[in-house]
Amino acid sequence: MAEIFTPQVVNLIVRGGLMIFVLLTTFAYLTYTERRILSFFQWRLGPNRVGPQGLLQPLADGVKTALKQEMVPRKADKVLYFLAPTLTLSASFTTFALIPVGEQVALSSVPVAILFFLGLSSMAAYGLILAGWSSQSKYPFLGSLRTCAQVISYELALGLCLLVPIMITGSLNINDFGMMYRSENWNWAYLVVLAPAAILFLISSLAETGRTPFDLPECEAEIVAGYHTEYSSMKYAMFPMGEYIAMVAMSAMVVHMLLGGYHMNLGFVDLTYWAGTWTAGPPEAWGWGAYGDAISLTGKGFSTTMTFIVKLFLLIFTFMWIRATFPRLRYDQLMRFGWKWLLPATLVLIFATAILTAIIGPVQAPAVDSAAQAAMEVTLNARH
Amino acid sequence: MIDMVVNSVWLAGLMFAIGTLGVMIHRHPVIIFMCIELMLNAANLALVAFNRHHFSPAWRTMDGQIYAFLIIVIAAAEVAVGLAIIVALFKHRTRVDIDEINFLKR
Amino acid sequence: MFGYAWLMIAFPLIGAAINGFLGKKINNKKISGWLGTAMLAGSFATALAVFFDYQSRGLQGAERFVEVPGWTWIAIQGMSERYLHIDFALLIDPLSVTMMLFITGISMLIHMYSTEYMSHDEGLPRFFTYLNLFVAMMLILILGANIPMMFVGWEGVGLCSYLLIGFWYRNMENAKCGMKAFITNRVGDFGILIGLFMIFQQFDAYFRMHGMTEASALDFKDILLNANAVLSVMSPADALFIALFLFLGACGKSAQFPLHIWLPDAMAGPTPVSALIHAATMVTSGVYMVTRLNPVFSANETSGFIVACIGAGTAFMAATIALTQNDIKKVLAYSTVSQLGYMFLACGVGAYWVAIFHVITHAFFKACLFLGSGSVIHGMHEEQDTRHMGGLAKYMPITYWTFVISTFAIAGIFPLAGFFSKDEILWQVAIWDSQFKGAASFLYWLALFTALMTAFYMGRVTWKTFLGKPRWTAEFKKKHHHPHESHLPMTIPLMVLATMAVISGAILFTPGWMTGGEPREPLAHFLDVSAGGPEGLMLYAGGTGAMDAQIHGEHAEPAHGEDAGHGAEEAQGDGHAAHHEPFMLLGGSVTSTEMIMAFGSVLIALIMLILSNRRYTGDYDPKKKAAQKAFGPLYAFSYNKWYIDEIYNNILVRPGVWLSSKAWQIFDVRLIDGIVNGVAKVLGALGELIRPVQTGFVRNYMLYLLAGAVMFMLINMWSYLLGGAS
Amino acid sequence: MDGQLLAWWVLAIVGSLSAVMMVLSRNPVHSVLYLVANFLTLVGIYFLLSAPMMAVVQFVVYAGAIMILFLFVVMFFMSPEARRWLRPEIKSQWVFGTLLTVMMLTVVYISLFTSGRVNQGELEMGRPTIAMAGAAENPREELGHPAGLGVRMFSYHALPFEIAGLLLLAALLGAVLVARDERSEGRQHLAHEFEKAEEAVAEEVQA
Repeated sequence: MAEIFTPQVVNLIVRGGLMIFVLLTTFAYLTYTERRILSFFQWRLGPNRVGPQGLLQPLADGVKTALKQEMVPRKADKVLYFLAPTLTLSASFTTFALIPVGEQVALSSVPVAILFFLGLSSMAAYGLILAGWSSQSKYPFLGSLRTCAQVISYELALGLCLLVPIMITGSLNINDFGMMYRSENWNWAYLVVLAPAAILFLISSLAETGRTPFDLPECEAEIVAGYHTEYSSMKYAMFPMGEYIAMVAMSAMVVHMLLGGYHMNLGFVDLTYWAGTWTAGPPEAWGWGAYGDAISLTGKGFSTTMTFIVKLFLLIFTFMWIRATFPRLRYDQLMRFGWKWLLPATLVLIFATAILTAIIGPVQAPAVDSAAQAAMEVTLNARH
Repeated sequence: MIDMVVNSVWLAGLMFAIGTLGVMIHRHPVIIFMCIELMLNAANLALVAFNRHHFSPAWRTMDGQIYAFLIIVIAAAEVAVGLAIIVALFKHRTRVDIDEINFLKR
Repeated sequence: MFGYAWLMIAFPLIGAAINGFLGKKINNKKISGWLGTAMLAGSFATALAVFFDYQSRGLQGAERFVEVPGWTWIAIQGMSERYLHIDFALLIDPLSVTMMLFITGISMLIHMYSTEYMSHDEGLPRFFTYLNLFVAMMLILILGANIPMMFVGWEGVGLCSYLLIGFWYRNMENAKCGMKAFITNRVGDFGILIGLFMIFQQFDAYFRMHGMTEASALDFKDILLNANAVLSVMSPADALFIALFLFLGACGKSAQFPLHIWLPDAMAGPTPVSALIHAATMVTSGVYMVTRLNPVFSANETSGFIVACIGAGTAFMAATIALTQNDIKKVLAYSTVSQLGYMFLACGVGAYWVAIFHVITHAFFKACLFLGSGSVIHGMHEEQDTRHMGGLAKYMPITYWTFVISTFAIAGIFPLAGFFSKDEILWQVAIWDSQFKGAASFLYWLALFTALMTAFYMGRVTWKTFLGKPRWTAEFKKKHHHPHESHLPMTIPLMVLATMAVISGAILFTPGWMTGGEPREPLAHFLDVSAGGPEGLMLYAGGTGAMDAQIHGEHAEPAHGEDAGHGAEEAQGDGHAAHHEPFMLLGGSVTSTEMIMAFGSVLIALIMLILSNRRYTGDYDPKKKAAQKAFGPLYAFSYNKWYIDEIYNNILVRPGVWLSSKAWQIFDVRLIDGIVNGVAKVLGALGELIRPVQTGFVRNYMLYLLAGAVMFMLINMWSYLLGGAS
Repeated sequence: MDGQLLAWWVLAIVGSLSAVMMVLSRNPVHSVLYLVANFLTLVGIYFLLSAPMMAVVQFVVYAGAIMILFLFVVMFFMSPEARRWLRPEIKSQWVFGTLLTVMMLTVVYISLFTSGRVNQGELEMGRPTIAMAGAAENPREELGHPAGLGVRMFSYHALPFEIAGLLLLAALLGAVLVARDERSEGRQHLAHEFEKAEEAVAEEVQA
């Protein structure tokens, strides 16, 4: 049994645990942040009672939700009823495993990460649909039907937007998007297609995660609370949890697409590794041995991660800003927008990208193949 | 590792048989459709396994996987049309039973 | 090198495309017409540029064949290492340059004429589409670098001719005339195809045998460069058959004796078409083809003699018919047939450049005559019968004078173009040195007699139309009072062509008795390699020295001929003076003989013109039917065109119709329909038998499907296991 | 037995069971989910067979897109009364179907078994294993590498690829045409045809 817990496996477990912890905390404080920001926008105070400036509010909310009475509808399809929130949450968490947050700071390096990303976002949709159906009640059912149609419609635009950086870098690996922003590869002409692609991606990710102005699956005025009307207690909390984490994941994707990922290339100067120069040396120097790789938030890893997190929060703030600003769409407007405007626009973008890459050429990063090769080795070597 | 490849072909055969059985005995057109999908996937599995079996440094073939991709494309097209037909049927008859779609005979 | 020569073909094609696809959209006859004309002007300008370019380069010997590469057209991998490779390429050589110059020039003039002539016709854009397409096809025919390309052009002009003859297709008669032309030409195509196949077979075999992997048996350049060598080893019978089959094709296209019947009927088309296609250009493509492949015809004296006989015979026959026709265009049509006969006569006696010379001069004066007749028809409001004309000279002076000039030219009056070319043909016949020398003198007298008749019937039609008392129909008088002269776009081409009919002959050739020494023959020099017969080909076969040795024998010094052009001059010049021993009139020298013969023919022509003038002016009245009474059966024989149409009808057409109807009744109705219906019946019965299997339940079908699949698998496994066991 | 093979067996057993359950399940929604489970195990098996691209496509296209469509359609028409008309299958169909399926499986397995025996020596002797295949100089030459697959797809298999694209377009248009709204004219016409057919059937039944 001992050989199962090789350094790599321990490394993965530790990193995974760390990620789950960080994400849960992030979720908790994102709810708090969102409430504060919304109240700021709406000229009111927001939660400010529990702890200094209400900072302990998420903790209190968590305890309250966990201790609430759990109610299950009698006619519900029990298995699916329990399965649905789990599916949503785990899909969201897994999504994050694919996204690198700093150089060498990632849970995995899958050569086809972007496709996995898309697949997982539709896996999350299963959860929402099944939640509505398994409740065997009218409003959740309608909510889940809406979710289903909405997710199918906007997933297309989502995937097509991602094609733009894929075409530029020639890789399906998110890590390689960073290569695009290295100063030796960067070309300002990329912005011509990357910026609209990222904005369209942002719009469709709003729809994909069901956030305002596309939060029709849980439209209070029409269908009470949509697919999670019949849910309560912790099982209910898992839905917003999944939604928030999906939002973070989508924001991270936009950061990778448009905002330079974990790089800090300002065009004339590349500040990517500026912080790494003064932090401590490599993890091995700390005496942790091979296990030290588990927390490699040092050197390059530290500075790049910090860069990434700053950009990420900028994006998340944008999400919240949009929620505070825009009214909700009508359902037919949503469909018309998705099919008749968003999808054609992304197709045009792809043509433009093809022309652009034909003119100035795609990124010729030697690392593109080596990263893919590393990932291949993981999948291939594991067999022996 | 040869075990896994050969076993995959056996598994493909089994899945295909299960799908066939489903097509035979079900009345709900959507389920029949799903069984056909299962059969297609069994074929895909066999193709991928064969590709893995025949791949060698001398002959770096990926044809099996490419055929599998094309099968997926065809399956997608089939699903789009098939489900559209079923939806159209649903709109006209409250009950959907594969045995009731026999205008040609009548 | 001459890459821009493609423009020549591109211009009319573009014009055809624009008029064909957008003609209805444009919906403006002026634009359509002048667009077509402008395209031809561009084409003509390109042709001039090619000509001057070609001249200025001073190419010699084999270099005079310039292939302009296009693109690969057909590439077939054969069984052996050699394979068929045909390019879509142009061949710029003296012959094609000569042809393209007058084709584009005359086409341009006729396009210009048509803008006015067709201005009242609804289908004007269609007309210009066909006309432009025709010119493009004609240029492909003459410029094509290989046999398939020439064939494309050959069929293309045939198609355009068909389309234009039946231009007014709503009239059943016109459509029938188009079909007649098309079908008659198919007979000729059968001949030319076999001839071309035989050429390919013979030359390809030779190239294979000698390992000439680069040479192509379809390429004119390769064929001509190796023609002497190949023909020297070819069996005489093969050479004869190749020549005769090719000549059959030429007969079809150029309206020679067995296949001449379509040309007079082709006058159903608009008059500019008759001028362009059925007088000036397309009908001469037969002469072009014979000249292009002249080594094949020169190889065997028998074939040359047959060509000459057919040519002279056709010339005579057509002239006799033309004597009695009343339709102005019919007369001109038979006159065309007759003149084409002259050209073939020249080809037959091996004087290819003279044939081309006559092609050119004839193109000018015959185009002028046709356009003049068109102008008359236009002025007389669609009246074509000369019996109802007369006295038009007063109302249509320009048409009258150009018509008269052209008439004099065709009659061979000194110093107009026809005199030079026709007399040179007669002279070449006279001096033809071959085993058929005796018969050739008969041909000479026949041709001379034809020239006599030519002068008479041309005078007849001219005076009948323009002089004498007006014999217009009462209806015409009531409606239009009197004919009117045509507008400038129609008269300018007439004047230009008439000018050319005057000067072109003297420019291109002056016989020896006029210069007082060596004849001046720029055209012959220019055409040396393309139309010089076997001697011309020798210009590049072994260099000038070898050729001189062959011809002069005694003084073979390499230094003698510095350039091939000079050598050619020698060859042609000697052809006149020293080496042939023609019959001598009055025991005089060659020069005086030629002069006397020339004066004789001019005198005859003048007498005939004056005679016809006497006969058809003054108190001439067609109602008296004087000629009919005087000549009786001979008149009827001529008037009914020697009854050839009737003979064909009875011998070929009726049995054909009878046979096809029988074939339809027996094979189609009984056999084929019977089989088809029988199969259907059997299958229907089978279907009734199997019908119960179709339950309509999808799951049942699935079961059948699976059962079938399992059955196949079992069979497969069975054989597999058996195979594995053994 | 190493980890890889163990994982394969787990996936295979789960996959087969979910396939069987899909066929046996009386609730179409459950059937759909069982099929999704089956497809997810296939994703794992593809990874084990060193076809990562195939696995991901299976994941995105089948599990992610096609099955959601199925779920949508099934749910859309799974009214509570639907249970009533979902009759049990006909006995004869069960009997013959099972019989034929078993026959087919037997034939396939016998063929597989014999061919496996025939080729066993070859397999163990000379056929290069993936360990040897893994050592390509260019990673694009690896089995199942997306870039290599792409290159092959757009070069050797360009024509099938184009045809597949055309097929998808045709299917798209066909689906739109077939499932179009009833308000459009063609649909009304079709509805009329259906009605006429049903009337005819009713008359026939009465007679």
